[in-house]
Amino acid sequence: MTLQAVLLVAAALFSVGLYGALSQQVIVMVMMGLELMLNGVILAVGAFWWFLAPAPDGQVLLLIVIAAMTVEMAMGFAVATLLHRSRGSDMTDSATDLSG
Amino acid sequence: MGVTSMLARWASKSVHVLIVGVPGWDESRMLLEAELDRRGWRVALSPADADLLAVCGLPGEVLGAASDLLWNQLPGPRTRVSVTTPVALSALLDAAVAHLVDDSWQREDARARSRPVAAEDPRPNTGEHESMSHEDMDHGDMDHGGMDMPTPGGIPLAGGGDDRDGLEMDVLNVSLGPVLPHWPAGLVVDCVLQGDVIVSAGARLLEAASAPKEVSEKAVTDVTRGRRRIIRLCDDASNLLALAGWQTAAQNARRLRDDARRGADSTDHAAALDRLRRRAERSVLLRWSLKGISLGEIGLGAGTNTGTATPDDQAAVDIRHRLIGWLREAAVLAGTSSGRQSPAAGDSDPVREAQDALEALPELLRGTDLGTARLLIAGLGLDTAALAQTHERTHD
Amino acid sequence: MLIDILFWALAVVAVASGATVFAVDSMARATYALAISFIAVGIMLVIVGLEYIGIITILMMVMEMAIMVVYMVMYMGMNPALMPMDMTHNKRGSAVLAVGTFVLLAAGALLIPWPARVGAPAADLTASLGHAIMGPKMLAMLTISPVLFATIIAGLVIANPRGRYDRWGDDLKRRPPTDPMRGGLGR
Amino acid sequence: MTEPIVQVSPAWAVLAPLALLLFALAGAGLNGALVARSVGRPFRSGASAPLAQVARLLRQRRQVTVAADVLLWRIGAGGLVVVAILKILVIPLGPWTLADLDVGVVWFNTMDVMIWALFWLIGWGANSAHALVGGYRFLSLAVSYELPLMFALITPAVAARSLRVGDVVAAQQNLWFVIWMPVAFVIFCGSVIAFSSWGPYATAVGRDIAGGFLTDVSGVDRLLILTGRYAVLTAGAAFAVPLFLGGGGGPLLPDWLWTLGKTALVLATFVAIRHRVPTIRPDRFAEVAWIIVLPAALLQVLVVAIIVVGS
Repeated sequence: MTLQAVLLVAAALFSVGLYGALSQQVIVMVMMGLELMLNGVILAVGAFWWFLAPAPDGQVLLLIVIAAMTVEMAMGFAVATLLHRSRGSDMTDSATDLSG
Repeated sequence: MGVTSMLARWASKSVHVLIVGVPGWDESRMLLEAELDRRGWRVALSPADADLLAVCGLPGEVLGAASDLLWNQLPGPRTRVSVTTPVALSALLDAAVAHLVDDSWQREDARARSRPVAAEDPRPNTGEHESMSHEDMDHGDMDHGGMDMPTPGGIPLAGGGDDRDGLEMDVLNVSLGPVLPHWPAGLVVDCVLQGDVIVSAGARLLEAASAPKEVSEKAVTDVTRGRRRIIRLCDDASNLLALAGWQTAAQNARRLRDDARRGADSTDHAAALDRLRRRAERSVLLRWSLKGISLGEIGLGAGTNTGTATPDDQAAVDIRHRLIGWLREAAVLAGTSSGRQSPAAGDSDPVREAQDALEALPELLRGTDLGTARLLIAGLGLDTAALAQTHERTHD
Repeated sequence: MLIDILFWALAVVAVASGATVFAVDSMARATYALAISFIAVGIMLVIVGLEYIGIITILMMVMEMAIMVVYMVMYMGMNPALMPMDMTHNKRGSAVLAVGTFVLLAAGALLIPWPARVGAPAADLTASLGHAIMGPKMLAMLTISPVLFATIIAGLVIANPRGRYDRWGDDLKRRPPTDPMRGGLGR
Repeated sequence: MTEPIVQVSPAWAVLAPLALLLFALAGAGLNGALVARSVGRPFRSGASAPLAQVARLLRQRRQVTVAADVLLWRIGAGGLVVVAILKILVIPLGPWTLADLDVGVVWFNTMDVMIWALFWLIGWGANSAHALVGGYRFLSLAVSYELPLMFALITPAVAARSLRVGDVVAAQQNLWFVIWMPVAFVIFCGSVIAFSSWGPYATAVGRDIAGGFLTDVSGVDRLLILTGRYAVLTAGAAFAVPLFLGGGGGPLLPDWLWTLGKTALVLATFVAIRHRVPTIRPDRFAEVAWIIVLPAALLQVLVVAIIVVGS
């Protein structure tokens, strides 16, 4: 188990998540993609921490990533609910009129 | 061989019984329940948990078909009995046990239905055993969101509809009954559900093939009308307590019911009923969990006849107060010597009352969740026997 | 050696179940596939010595997926649990981008000459994390907590259609408030 | 006479599930006896009821419903026992423990979150209305009990200044935590009953929805789920001992016997509660949990933290 190996796995997770986040139409599925990307990030940060600089600070960074995930989820659910309520749909495409 | 027969012997010590109640045959059901308690057998909550299907009474065509469908859902080893007379009930159950432990027969039975149960069912339902009455699956205003919809596995896809929070949610058509624990015999409530919230409901009654012989006068000669009223009240109270999740109290009410059927000493009996009522009155948790569950105006019509119901109208329709009212009335009846019939039962028309309740049911259930709905139905104390009589009248 | 086998097994599980998320039709399976991916990553973190973070990741994510699945079932509209159907757009472009990202990241991971390890892990990592949070890194945590609190409030505001005027009446004097469901405190 | 906790060889791990299942069986026996008494049958006949039930379910064929998600269903059914076993890994039996993790308390918490998933999966897998309602009812209850439970678990850890279960036991040498953190203890016990879907919190398997997520399970699956519920309840009872009841501490008897005795006592209390009180409806409990129980748990942590810092 080397740093490179762990980073490869993390990159794979990140890419799969990216594919999901880009290709899915339903907002909850997009959130799943984002979660998977963050999953890769967590793994990568953990690997950097262990193989490069195992100081306590790195762990704090991980905690922050996890906190960011919960915020993302909570807001995602809230927005999904709002979209579903106002349009009876939660397709990301149908929310494009929100832009510009 | 030794191991399997030992397993079978052990297994037969506690048989789980699914009871199919038939309107008008409550007496048979109570008889069976008392016998089950005596043997230490258990009442199954669903067909998947049952070894023995006991049909209490002679079901009509639709109810008969429903119980056949249930029979298919018993996992096996399985056996079925029909309880119609109090005579030889014990022997009947003994024979059922013998049948259950008969490995060769059970193996034969299993082979005969080696195909999955679902495949035998010509019109697969949405998977729940409650919706056994397929005949009426697509009647009236309930459609499955268009007939052109694809139906994977024979299951129509759910349609949508706004829920009470203004979110569009899938709706599901589910029939509650006719066989559920603590459920009025023969009643079917066809519900449209969003989650566990009932959007709309329709109630109907599946009939018996015939009423029990001579049940009106002779077969129960030693059971006076007052006593029959006590039995009914205890039965209703027991069901309501069980649905409120208070098993010890429910069991207590059921034993008092069986005591009344056996003709226990009335003063002791009245005291015991009174103790149960006080216990129900004192329970803070029961008060809290039943609070605000009320029969509304429907309850007023039916509820004013509960004899000693509290004068306060608001309180009379609250199901907790109804429960306490039932127990109080039962205690009063038991106290005033069992010979006399209750004044309430005398001047009210149970048939009319039950009919009103059945008609009011859909409105009552709209917007409630399943748990509350069950409590409300139990709180109505629906007398399906009386309803069955009206059906007979109209048929004549 | 044993650690290596365990790591690669977990890596395969994590990536495979991650890919499963977007391959299966069932919403329940997709969500719990993601949960498994998180569990695998959590165990990998435990392997690299991050016991607390690893287990917390598993805890948080299983809980989150248990809730997620409710939303999935609620909001997917059609019912892909029973009906295979395509709810995607721009699959090709997404795939190209994802592969490109992977190649880039993988190249970076393999080609960058990573520096040697600096310092050694503390004897009790959990305790050291606690000291860090309560000491030098306190500011970070102090920032996170109002953010989380703001999230709760914002989430409720966005998702809840009913304000206090709906509940308590126009002059806020209605007692008890009208709610679609009764609460447990007699209000 | 508490001795320092030592980690024993993993070979002993075989015994742990065995002990857990024995306790679960004893709990089921007690429950059977109580049920028997309530229908007026002899106590003894009820105590053997679990054995009859095991035999019955072993004989029974498993039934599969239409379009069931069998994979997820089986995972849910089998997972409960596994989770219970993983839970007891960190519980010291007197001076011995199988895995004295740095983060034992969090470990226990993680395992009980697994139960969220498992119960929901059982409800989902059957593809039937009542079962699914049961699964959702459990989730809505879980959202209410989980946060108070987390703080109740953290309270002893704060007092012991460690998440290691061994340290928590050691910190109770002089005074059991139950005495000066009673609120946390009560919340913990309530949550254990809730996550086992037991007693007043058993709405997910309620009679009003024909057995909830148990509606459609039969045969071995049902056996596994019922065993799992008892096992999870037992594991919860066992965890109360090192956390609040001084672990193996006690006069005269050896430590391990004290642990077992205390576990049995807590478990018996849990079982006895079962049918004695009406159901606590999850929809109503939510408000109580968030407005009363959670602040109470937070206050308890605060009080304990102040005492610990002050001393």
